[in-house]
Amino acid sequence: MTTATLFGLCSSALVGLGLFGVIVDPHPLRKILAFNLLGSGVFLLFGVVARRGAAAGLGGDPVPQALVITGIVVAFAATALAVALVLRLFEPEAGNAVESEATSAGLEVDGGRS
Amino acid sequence: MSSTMDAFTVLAISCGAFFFVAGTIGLLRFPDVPTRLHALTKADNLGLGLVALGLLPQVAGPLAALKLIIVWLFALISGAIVTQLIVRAVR
Amino acid sequence: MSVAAVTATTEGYLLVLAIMWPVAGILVALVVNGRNIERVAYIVLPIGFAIATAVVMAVAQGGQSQIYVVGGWAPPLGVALRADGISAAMMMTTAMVICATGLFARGEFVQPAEGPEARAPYVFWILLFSIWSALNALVLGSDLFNLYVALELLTFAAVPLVCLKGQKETIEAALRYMLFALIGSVLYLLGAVMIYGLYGTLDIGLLSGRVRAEPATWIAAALMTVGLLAKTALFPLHLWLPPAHAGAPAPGSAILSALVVKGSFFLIVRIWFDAMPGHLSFAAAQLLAALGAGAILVGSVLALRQQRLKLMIAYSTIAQLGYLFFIFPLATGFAAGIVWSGLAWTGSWMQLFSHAFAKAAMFMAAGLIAEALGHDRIADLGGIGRKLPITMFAFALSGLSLIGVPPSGGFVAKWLLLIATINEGQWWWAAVIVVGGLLAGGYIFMVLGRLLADPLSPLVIRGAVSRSRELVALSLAVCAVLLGLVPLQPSDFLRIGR
Amino acid sequence: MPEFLFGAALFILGTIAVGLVRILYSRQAADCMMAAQLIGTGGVAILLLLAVATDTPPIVDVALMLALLAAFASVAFVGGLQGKASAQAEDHRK
Amino acid sequence: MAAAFDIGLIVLLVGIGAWMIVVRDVVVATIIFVVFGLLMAIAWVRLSAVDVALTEAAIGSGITGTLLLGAAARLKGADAGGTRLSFPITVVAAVLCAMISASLAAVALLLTYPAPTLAPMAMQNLDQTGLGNPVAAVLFAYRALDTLLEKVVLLLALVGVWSLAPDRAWRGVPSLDTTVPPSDILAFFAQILPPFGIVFAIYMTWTGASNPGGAFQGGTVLAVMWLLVMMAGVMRAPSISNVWLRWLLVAGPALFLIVGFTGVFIADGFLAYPPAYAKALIVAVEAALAVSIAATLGLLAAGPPERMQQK
Repeated sequence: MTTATLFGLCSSALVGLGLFGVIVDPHPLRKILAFNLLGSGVFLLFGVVARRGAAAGLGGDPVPQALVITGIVVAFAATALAVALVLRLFEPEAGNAVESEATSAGLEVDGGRS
Repeated sequence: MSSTMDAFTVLAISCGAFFFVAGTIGLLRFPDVPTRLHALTKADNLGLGLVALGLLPQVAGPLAALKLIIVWLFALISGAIVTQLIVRAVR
Repeated sequence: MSVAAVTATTEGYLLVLAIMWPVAGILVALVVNGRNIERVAYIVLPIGFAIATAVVMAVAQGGQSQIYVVGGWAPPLGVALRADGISAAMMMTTAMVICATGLFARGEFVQPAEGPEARAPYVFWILLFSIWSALNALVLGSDLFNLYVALELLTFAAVPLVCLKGQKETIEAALRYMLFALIGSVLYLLGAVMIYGLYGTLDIGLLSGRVRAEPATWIAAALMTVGLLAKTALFPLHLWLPPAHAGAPAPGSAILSALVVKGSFFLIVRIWFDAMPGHLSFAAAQLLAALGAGAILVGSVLALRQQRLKLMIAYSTIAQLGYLFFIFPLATGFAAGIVWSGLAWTGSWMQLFSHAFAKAAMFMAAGLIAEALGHDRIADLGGIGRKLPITMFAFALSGLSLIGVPPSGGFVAKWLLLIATINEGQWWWAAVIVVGGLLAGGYIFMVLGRLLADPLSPLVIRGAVSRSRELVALSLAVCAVLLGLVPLQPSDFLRIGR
Repeated sequence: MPEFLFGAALFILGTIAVGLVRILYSRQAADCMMAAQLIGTGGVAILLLLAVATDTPPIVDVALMLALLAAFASVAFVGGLQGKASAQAEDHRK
Repeated sequence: MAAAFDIGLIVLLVGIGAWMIVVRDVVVATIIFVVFGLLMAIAWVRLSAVDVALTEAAIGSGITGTLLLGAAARLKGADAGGTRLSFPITVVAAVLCAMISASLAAVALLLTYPAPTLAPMAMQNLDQTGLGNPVAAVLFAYRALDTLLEKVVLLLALVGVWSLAPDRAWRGVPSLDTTVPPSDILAFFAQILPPFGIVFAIYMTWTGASNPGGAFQGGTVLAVMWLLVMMAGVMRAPSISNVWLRWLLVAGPALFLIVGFTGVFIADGFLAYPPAYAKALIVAVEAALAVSIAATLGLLAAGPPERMQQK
């Protein structure tokens, strides 16, 4: 069993765990954590693919390695946006923070305003 | 690589590993936060320091050796700061 | 579309321009004072529209795909952009809906004449440019990872659009949408990396020649498809859509329902028809269509039960998206002797385009109604036709297209799909199409029936509705209808590049 | 020599695993942060060992990065815990 | 021995991952996540992907950990528990995830050698990019379009985070500097660490052309240093409508775009570089990107503006 195969199994386990956490965990921040775990599993598979493609004097195929770097940055951006949403959702005064002078067509989703 | 240098490396790294174990055990077994912090700083400063010291003869060139020392210094500084912050947080 | 050596075509530079022009708009919009952001839009929108038109002309005149090799690095090492018939048509639809939305939003997202820069207009215009760039990148991309970045760009632009108004409910809807979309794109990425591990390339053109029928390939393709289905809100992964689409401000809802959900659908088609042609099994195609049928029935029934106009329209989107999935069993050509069924192909794309126009028009109309009345309760819309005749005419026209009443685009789409079910010997889907049309008639007439009815209590118009915004909604609705009058020309165009 | 270095790395990995037990049983956030700090230092040591064992000098840069940023997470955490009260106090003043 | 180390690392990774999912306390889960990120960095080293290890150490463990720790601490009081799924649904989800895991594991075992690879092609063309690091060549030459679009994704995420600001706080500042009470220790730390951090960031960005490293990693270190001085109150968080700040955010992607279009006139096309100037152009783009990435990541972690700047 090679290093790549071992980490491939690790990646599959992480993906399963992460996915389970995202689906089942009720706490939104925990969902985000689980999403990061899921993402790590997927990125690890990139690493495995890269390691398997070791050639030309390189320890790994540089293309998937570069893709992971892009992926990690995108995953961070996603985490930041999701965390901002969660914090906004649960901040104490979230309920009355609506001041939509710019969105004059304020249309409520539930509950009549009229 | 001379065998004396190799022996030095083995010895220093073994000592370093010992301090990591000591720090971990201290963290687990000591009764309260200040004593645990004490154990933690031991591992931080001495464990990593000895590992870096042991690796010095194995790296090529003074620049690489300098980098090892810088790594240790960084760990030292952040360890000290974090310790202080934890002490204050507990208080 | 197997391509031996990928070389750029003469007008290929237009493709990169189509993606990068809105990006330049984003960058400029970020630095200019918020007050000037609409001026930026006045430059970005028309020129972007011109670029889209130029791409359509180039594809139509050349009669073949336009290709651009970015940086001169040909796949598999580099990334290529490719415009075939369907991407050009998607680009045109996108450009039309986005520009119309821009015109419509002018009245809603204006910077105040006095005082400092305001939040909503600043954010809205940047998101609009981003969605345009992302959609162009999605329809032009031919590299699975490049498409992943485009998908994420689309998600990150769509999510803030949902909660632009900042109420708690919309933030909740945005968070739920975000989680669905993130899981979707991660699963897609997982499939993509497997494909790379198997075949050493992510280029769709190269893949079509290399893909082998083996379990690992099917697992990869299944993961990508499931991920994209979550983003397309196909039943039973539709739960996020209604609150998200109904909660956004009207121009946002129009873009989300008309365009954004179609982006991931387009990618599913790319995977099964371009990257892995001939690898879709009959059973898998039936499963996709069955989910589509489920979406049509469940979405329509739920739409019938809604009390609020915007939610009803959002559920209708779920139902109308269901039709698109008939493309898999009907256009793949499973029937003996027919390799390629152009009829269902054309029908499905007609459904996509006509729904885009009709749904954008409908959400705009709903937005205008809510603006005028201060609410959107369907039960209290009695007599609205007398107060807002143009808006309601737009609503009616787009509704007819959704039901599939001739001569609308929706009619041609559903008619072509019906014929295809007979040709392909899959008559069971015909029943769903007919029932779906009847149910759509039900929920549309639930609103239209109140047009001229006497109101229970006198209608109070709270805010004046701008005539020009009504006309924008109407012109989109007219587009949806006119699409039905030119049924033959698009069918050839849509097959360019395959 | 690489064999010994890998062995030492594995050994320190083991102490990290044991250190995790502290997080498992701790009631106090401070304990968790101490354990995390110890694990961070252990990780740095492992990276240094791997850099020499596999003869890949750039790995030292990874260790440097970790040493530089490890303390930062602790700062954010401690700050976050303490700052909550003061931020709320400020909100009330408004 | 190396194999034993790998197995130990993998067992630890999976164990920590499982623990993170089941543990009750959010704060503890977040701390476990930080540890997980550290071990991931080691895993990347074991997979011969030092560039990725640097990114993971900087972003995965460093700045994501900070973001999540801050959020967990802030949410501690709030009742953020959603509705728990019923037991049958949980079981169905578990079975589904186990199936996905199993199929993935099957793929990992089924993959055969020789594995397809682009490594030789990437090395052959390396000369034309003037770079020594093939990963940088992929990011900034072969697949530069992805990198450029990804920068736009980052900016867009920032606009998304800002869009969550209350209308009254638009043009205001993120509330970072109020989350930490002024403390001499922290201020001291925030004064001695950044000089080292900045030097290291410059080194990272510069060395990225020929060794592992680059604009992402350098930019992230800068972002962390910036966050540190803001949190310690040494430097005030900027107003998001600050003109300079906005230029800083846009500078990197804008230069990338301009260089890209210049390629149409002086080289083979969009995002192509003439071989003679390739390295200089790429390093210039990377330097500008590092600054923009630092500003973007820092502001992403800082969150939406929450109040107006005090005069």
